[in-house]
Amino acid sequence: MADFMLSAGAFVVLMVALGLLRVARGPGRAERMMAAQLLGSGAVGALLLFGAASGESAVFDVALTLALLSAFASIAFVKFALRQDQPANDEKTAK
Amino acid sequence: MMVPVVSVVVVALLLWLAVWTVVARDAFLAVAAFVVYGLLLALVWVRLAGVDVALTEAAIGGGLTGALLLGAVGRLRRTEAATTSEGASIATRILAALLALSVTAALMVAVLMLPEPPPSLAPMVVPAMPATGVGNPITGVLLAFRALDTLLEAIVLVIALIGVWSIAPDRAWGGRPGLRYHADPNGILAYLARVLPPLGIVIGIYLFWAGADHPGGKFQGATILAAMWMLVQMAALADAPRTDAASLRAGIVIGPLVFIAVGTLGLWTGGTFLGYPAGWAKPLILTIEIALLPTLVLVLALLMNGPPSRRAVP
Amino acid sequence: MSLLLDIFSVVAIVAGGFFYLAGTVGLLRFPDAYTRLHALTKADNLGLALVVIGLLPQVGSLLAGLKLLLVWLLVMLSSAAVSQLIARSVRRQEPR
Amino acid sequence: MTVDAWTATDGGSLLAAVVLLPFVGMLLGLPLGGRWLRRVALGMMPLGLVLALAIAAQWADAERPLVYLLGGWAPPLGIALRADGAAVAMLVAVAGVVCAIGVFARADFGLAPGAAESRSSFSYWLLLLAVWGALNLVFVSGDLFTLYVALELLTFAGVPLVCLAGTGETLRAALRYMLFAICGSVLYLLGAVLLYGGYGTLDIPLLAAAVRPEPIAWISLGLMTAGLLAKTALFPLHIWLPPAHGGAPAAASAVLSALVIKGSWFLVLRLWFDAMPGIVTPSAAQLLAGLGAAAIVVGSIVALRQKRLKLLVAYSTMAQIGYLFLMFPLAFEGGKLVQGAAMNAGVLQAIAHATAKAGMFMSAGLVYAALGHDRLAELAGAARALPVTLLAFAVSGVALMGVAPSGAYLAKKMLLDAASDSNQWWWVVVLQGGSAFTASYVILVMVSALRRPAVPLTGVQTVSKLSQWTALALAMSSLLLAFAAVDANRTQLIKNPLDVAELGTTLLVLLAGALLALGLPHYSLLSGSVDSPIRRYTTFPGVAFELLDGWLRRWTTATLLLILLGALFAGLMRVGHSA
Amino acid sequence: MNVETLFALAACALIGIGLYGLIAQPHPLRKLVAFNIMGSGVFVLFGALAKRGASAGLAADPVPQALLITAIVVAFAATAVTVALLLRLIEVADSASLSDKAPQGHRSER
Repeated sequence: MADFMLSAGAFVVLMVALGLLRVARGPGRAERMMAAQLLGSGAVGALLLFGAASGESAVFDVALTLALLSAFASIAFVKFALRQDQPANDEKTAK
Repeated sequence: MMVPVVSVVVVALLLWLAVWTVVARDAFLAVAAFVVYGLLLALVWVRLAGVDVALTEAAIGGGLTGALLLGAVGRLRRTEAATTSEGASIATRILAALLALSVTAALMVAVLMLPEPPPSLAPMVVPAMPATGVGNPITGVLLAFRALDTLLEAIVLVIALIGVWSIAPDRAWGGRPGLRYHADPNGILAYLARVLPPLGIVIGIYLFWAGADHPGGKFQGATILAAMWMLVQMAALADAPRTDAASLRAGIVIGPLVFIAVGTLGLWTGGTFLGYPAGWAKPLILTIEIALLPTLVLVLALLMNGPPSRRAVP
Repeated sequence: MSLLLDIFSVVAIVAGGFFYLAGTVGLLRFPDAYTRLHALTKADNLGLALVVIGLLPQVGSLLAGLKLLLVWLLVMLSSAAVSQLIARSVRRQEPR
Repeated sequence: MTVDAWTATDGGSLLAAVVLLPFVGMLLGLPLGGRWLRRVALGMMPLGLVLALAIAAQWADAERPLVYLLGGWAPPLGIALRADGAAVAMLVAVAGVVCAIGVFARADFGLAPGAAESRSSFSYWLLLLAVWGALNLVFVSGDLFTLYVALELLTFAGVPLVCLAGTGETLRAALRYMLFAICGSVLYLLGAVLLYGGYGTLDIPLLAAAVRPEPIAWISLGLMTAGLLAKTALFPLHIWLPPAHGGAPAAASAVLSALVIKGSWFLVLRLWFDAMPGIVTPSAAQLLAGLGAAAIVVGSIVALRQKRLKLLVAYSTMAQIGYLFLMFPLAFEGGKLVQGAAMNAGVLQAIAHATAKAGMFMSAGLVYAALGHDRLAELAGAARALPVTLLAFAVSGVALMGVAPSGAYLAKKMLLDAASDSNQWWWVVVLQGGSAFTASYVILVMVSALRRPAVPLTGVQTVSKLSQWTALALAMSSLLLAFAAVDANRTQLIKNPLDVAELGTTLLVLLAGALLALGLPHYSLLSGSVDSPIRRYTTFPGVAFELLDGWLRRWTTATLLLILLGALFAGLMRVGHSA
Repeated sequence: MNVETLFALAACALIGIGLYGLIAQPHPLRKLVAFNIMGSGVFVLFGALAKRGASAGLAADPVPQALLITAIVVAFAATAVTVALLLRLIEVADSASLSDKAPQGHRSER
């Protein structure tokens, strides 16, 4: 069972890697912003599989942290990366 | 022992992202790749049996550093084209690549020549653990055997914060740091910033609490709490605090001060500085950790916020 | 009993893997940002959900099971919101 | 040695106290803020000096290094603090210099009663305390990782001092310093990591016992040395130093130049003499000192070409850093690096430089504050307007030149002895030449300041008397350092300065310095003119060195050289051991 | 070859990649990202060494792992200070160039 979960984890990582090709190719910024999301669901799934394979439930904590922080990174992407493109909204005013 | 295919895939991905980060066309692409790279590192640490490190890396390397760099990249568009013209010549690039390659080669030789059996302090840590009263060996190292390093680390963070504050414009001294964010109070971001933080706070405190006996601890917990605070700020649900607020400043220094006080207590009760009297190790370690938590949360978040930039309103 | 559970897990995880595959294929092949976003969020989340369901019988403790569910909840919550934010920002850029 | 190295000694807790005292001051000062902050900082200074003196007394009693095991955990698991002679000397000297700088900075970074807290005052006092604590930690720590943290502390505290003025120029200097310094730190950390992988410990005495001449040791030492040299700004890695030290406020420049660079320099000392004395080879030491010699030549000549006093002093710091590395090839006995007279001379040199250079930057800052500029060509009349300040500058210069009885003089004597004992005549040339170079820029400044102004100086601002006398006191302490440092078996080294041979040497040095000062600068000292047929030839080397300096201080050049130097050090050690 | 050797060798490559970026990339932010890559290479190397040191019933040597946590936090602090300096430089001088010849910008209002 552990071997199966490990290989399933490897498969998911591979899928993430392929997905990153799109992120690399772009063409727009939106594709790049998907990167953190892709990792959010992909790497988290892989981590869960690794954790279950090794029987170390602390790895689930890593998955939790990753899920939370990848959400945070995604929001930072949306918030900061587009700022100079759209001065109307989400823009700094006071200095 | 065969290398599992997982590790090979992870390594290949890691190296590809690193190259991409370094050679990417513009800074935004580089930073985007770096954020992914940081999140991926968490996988590496799990493969290396470093769950504690994985937690730290996922939280700091991927989350906080990524957001910090993204925030910077959004503000330097104009300067980017100007510096590209100062780029290194082809000859320099080739020279740099050759040097980097030779450094890599030399390091690889060193790695392959590492002694067998590998030196390790694990056999010394295990028998010493009962004296510390905690179950997680890494917490034991951080708060008993090498407590000085942890104390200094908290001080490093405070000094870094002083450094960041010190470059503020004079007129903004004492004011709030960073940008004032605007967002729709009923928008999705605000919704997320209301839903995620309660979960995040529970997870952060859980990690902090688990740290005594299981992987986790104050750094990981504090990073998550700091990230949640930043999220609330980004959604404009709360503003950054004033940097001249007495309570804020007290919170910044409480951790290291309590740490030093507990250390001195050890000296006073006949032991040595940072020594814990027999039987008191665990409660004292907990005291230190609890005191360090506000310091770490505040400093990590304030480091993200940057120098005071808005005039203090009297 | 344990064999049955194992079979259940394998089936769920394989199905999860399939959805990850579908998400990636969609991300690579779909024509514009909206459809790619659609492939990524929907398929990958389903993949994760199936993986979580598959793993539930395999973890020993209640706490670990709770953590699995929490991970799923978190990812769903954030990806739903973030994909919206991304889609909006794409739309805002478009008219120009 | 190994067992003995871990037995805790009496008075060891003083070591923990001397490290933590400045940090406690910083942590208390931060929430207090405002005027209280300065009071706390100034209050900590005499306390720290007393602590350092108490450690010195304990050390003298014990006649062996003081050792303290934190938490009672012995290395390799725990961390030990150690203070040997070099550490004790540095602790006392730094405490003294910090006290003086504190007195000096009272005027610049004070707050009027009732005034609101100001950014520069808040930052300055906290960062000064942080630098002090970090340095104390560097001196007494015996663990390579703790030393890494100490180095980072020093960098994070030093960089913001550079840009206290907040101008674009200083921010750029600070950013450059920061980026280059973190490159250095990461190389140092890499070396420490490799050493742990090879020997399973980060404790310096344990490492010294375990380390063997093999690739891991060579590579780590090469990387760590290069990283530390980047932080010390030894030629050709001085990319960040001149703009950083030249642009900061005087009280901050004094900290940066006199104190901050000594931290990474001291760490090179620790690595070479304590951690791996059997690994380093004479050829690697020759390279290190060769860089030092190059620093003296390039730094001094470019200093002579400067148009501003503070930049001149900054380049002279670059030259003086070179001096600190001259002792390495002179400390070999039987192919091994030995802690003896040469190392003591190096430490003495560092202390002499710390006191004199702090005094020099203070006087330069006072000149700037009084005249509103520090352009060398327009200094005429300054000596009359600010006699004490210019006297302080002159005394600092004389002390740095190595005229009896200054600390630099004694250090130079010891090094000359070692050089002639080991038949390395070329270092005699470098040592004497270095004095001449130092003499040249001191003469340049003094002659400029002593000239009668064409129009009488007006609008001279009054500067704090206390600050002026502090600068002079620091300079005097450097000049009289030999008396404090000399012990019974070296009294014969100090000769009467009016002795014929001594006087002859001094005059020769001054003459050579005067010639350099006449030939190289931008304008003629005699006529004040910028262009004359002869000057075209004499200034040529100056222009060439300026161009060289500019090229070396480009980012790509500096980083490439950083890596090359690391490789070179590792390679030389490899070659030395196979021969 | 085992997992830890694989990761140790990959770490050496990461250090080289970061080093190249640090030298060749002109923009300070790019240098900073490269520094972070190089730093993480050093961290992974240390982690691989820790894994090598697994013994006494522990899956890895805990001392390097504890040091790593400290080092990661210190690297974050370095990044934060550098970013702050860079943004302030852009604000004051309207340029991010590190060269001496770059425009000096107006004096900061005090």
